[in-house]
Amino acid sequence: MAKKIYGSAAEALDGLLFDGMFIAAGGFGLCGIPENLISAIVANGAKDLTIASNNAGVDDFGLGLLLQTRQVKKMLSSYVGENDTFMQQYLSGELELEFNPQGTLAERMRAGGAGIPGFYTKTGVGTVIAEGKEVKNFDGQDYILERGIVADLSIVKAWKADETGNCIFRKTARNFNPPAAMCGKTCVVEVEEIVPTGSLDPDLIHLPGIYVNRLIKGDHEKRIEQRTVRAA
Amino acid sequence: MAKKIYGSAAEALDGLLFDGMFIAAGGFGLCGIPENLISAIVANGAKDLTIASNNAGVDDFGLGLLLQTRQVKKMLSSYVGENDTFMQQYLSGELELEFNPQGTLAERMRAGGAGIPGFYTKTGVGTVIAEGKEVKNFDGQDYILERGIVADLSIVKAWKADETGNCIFRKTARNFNPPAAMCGKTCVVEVEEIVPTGSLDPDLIHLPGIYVNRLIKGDHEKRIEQRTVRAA
Amino acid sequence: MPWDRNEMAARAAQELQDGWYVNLGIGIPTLVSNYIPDGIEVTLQSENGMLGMGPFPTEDEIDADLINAGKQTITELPQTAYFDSATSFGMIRGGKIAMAILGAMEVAENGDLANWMIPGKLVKGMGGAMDLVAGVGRVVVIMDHANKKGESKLLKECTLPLTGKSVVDRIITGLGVFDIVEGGLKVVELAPEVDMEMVNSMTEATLV
Amino acid sequence: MPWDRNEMAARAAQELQDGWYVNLGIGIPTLVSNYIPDGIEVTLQSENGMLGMGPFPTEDEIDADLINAGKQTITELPQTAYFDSATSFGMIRGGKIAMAILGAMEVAENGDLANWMIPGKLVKGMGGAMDLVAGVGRVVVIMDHANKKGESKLLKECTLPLTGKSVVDRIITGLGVFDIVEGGLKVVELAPEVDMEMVNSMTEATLV
Repeated sequence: MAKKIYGSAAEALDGLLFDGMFIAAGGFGLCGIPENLISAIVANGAKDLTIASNNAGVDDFGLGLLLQTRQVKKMLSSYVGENDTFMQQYLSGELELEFNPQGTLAERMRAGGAGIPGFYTKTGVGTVIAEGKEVKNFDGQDYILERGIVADLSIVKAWKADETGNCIFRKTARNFNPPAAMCGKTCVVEVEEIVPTGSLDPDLIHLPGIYVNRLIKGDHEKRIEQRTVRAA
Repeated sequence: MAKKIYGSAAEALDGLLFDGMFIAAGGFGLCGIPENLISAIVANGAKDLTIASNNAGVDDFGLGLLLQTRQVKKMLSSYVGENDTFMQQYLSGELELEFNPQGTLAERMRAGGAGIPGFYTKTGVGTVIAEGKEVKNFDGQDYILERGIVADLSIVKAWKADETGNCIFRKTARNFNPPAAMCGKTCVVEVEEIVPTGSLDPDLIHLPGIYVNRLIKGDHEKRIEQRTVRAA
Repeated sequence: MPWDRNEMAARAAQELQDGWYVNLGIGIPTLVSNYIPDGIEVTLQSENGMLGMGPFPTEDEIDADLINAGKQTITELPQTAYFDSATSFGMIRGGKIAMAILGAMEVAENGDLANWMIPGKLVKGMGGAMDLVAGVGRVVVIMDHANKKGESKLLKECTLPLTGKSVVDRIITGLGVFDIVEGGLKVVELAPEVDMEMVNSMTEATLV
Repeated sequence: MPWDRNEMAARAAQELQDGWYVNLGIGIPTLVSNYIPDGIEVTLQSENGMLGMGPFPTEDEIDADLINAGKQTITELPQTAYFDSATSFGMIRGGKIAMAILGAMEVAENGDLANWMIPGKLVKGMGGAMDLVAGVGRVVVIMDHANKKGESKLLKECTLPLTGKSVVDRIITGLGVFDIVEGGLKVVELAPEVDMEMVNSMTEATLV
């Protein structure tokens, strides 16, 4: 069978990157982000990227690295409050930003991956988010039309995968990763461990291998953004 | 905490059934159907029911039991080929039938449960399914508008649940059960085993307890429709 | 004497009902979990993909894969379930969350809410707030009655970009509890030693 | 000599490419899995919620919770993954399935397909067929060239209610292999001892 496992992030992205492309990335804050694939895109240098990701990382980690190198033309995000580089580039007009409510962004990815080009939602009705969007009334209530997202490439972080690409995630590191994976024409996944096919319970696969085109084992720093503790 | 566990299917449905109501049912063929809840609806006698379910059971099992008692006014289904009672009532005009493509039916349930009143799909464009539905062109291709389903009641079969209603399913008995559960204003689930809260892995919950209002342990015949075997 | 932050949170906790699934925003709303009444069990949703959010971890328990929507490290509970972001906002938009308790910059007397953006200043984004106010069963706002300049945050009309239109059900401020009703705000309860004269003088919104 | 059912299935198996995810319909398409060429591995989807469909079970292996879309008992494989029906049709509509191989009652020269309903006779329903033909990457039909009355099933226009409009890419009948192209059907390959005269006489659709 055609092998999905690649030796490195650079190899896994070989032939997939081009200037002006549209990338969907998993992760929430710095939790469950595809660290290795982001670094490989930095190294590759592809530019004018449009990236759909809930957040834009922090200045020196996550997608922030691609902002530092000015490889990003536009972000689709719900919250970018943790990133000063982002703010500077946005306020100076270097970087475009399309705010998407968090649930709308997740659903747009899921819809695009599921062959749904548009769906109606209450979220954002009567706000700036509704501007320029079709409004339709269902059963007496207004909804706005949001579009499904189909990305050229999805970059995703999972916990474990088998050799056929069946993936499982761990705790809240799942977040946007499955919808991001679904909406890519091609999807590359980095995991902490690749296990032999047959060792994952088939009832407990979070992302079936059909969504995974290429797979690498990565090394993950897993930086923590807000270390909050209670007394032991 | 408000208890979700009830002693019997009849108790779990107490106060929830009324004539003319809309019920969404999980199951595919006879696999993963809420046998105990169906029997309790038969015993209750509520009539003029509209039921969204992929299939209509067989003559003497599953939803076929509710057809025998003439409690059903209308079915939303994708395939009813296994049920002669159904055919007789349909051809005689006693029973209404709205055919939904299987994926459209599943997505309508999922959408209704997710606050999405309408979505666009390629499925059925140019066929009888598209009649009377809005057509919209996205990126050069036609799609039809399908509506989210919100049911008065969902009846669902899971494999195991904990005391807070977190559910897991087994193999292909999962099928329509999660989307059916999501689209009900109230959802009642029958399981083969109720396990103590904390004994299911939180990463591996198929249906979070928030979707489950009432829960019973049932007895399940699990009849097989097409017993196909190979030589050992 | 007007309520302080903790007293506001304690009052908001009285809004909770046994068995509810609830989403608490960042800031004062987070404090609500410290005041949940005896006999009431609620399950906290974190919109990044979790039901059954537990307390902050001890140093030993910290796990980079387990954070809340404010990106803080947290813990899980026996009833915890994890899911992806599309599923999470499916349950939010679908009305499965009984109540959200949120902070706000402004609330208008018709229930309009503004809490995500100040034009010309730094723009962080709405995160999940627009989905929450559009989708959950009941929206309760906890906020100071006035801003730092002493101006009422309960307005006839919001001046800031909206998070949602006609979405707030109840407001809890240091002065009391106010419901959005036909024609304006109705006083439900006043904090100790707060009288209507004080409320009238500090409120721009119509009181009915 | 025209191909028989098994030869048609064997010919259809030549359409498969290594690593593909494929959906096989009920009837002759199911036989395709017996003829998958050496060196080609495909993963079979069953639209009721499974990737990695295995063979029929032995008597000991029968499990009521494990059936295919034809409601037959089946088995799982090491790479199997289960999911719900909404997810299953998400991957179908989303174009993740490379190919569907389906039976048909009629195919028109523009790729219209009819395989779910005969008005006035028993009506069983389309099941997942409309979603499959609308969503998968490539649709291959296997069917007899003519119906029981000897009438061509490859038509200028379908007479039965459609399953999908302009959805078929290739047709495999007992007589050969036909592609839907601009203006009609193109003969790709003929079965042994079948000539164009025979095809012409048995085909209503325009051959180009």
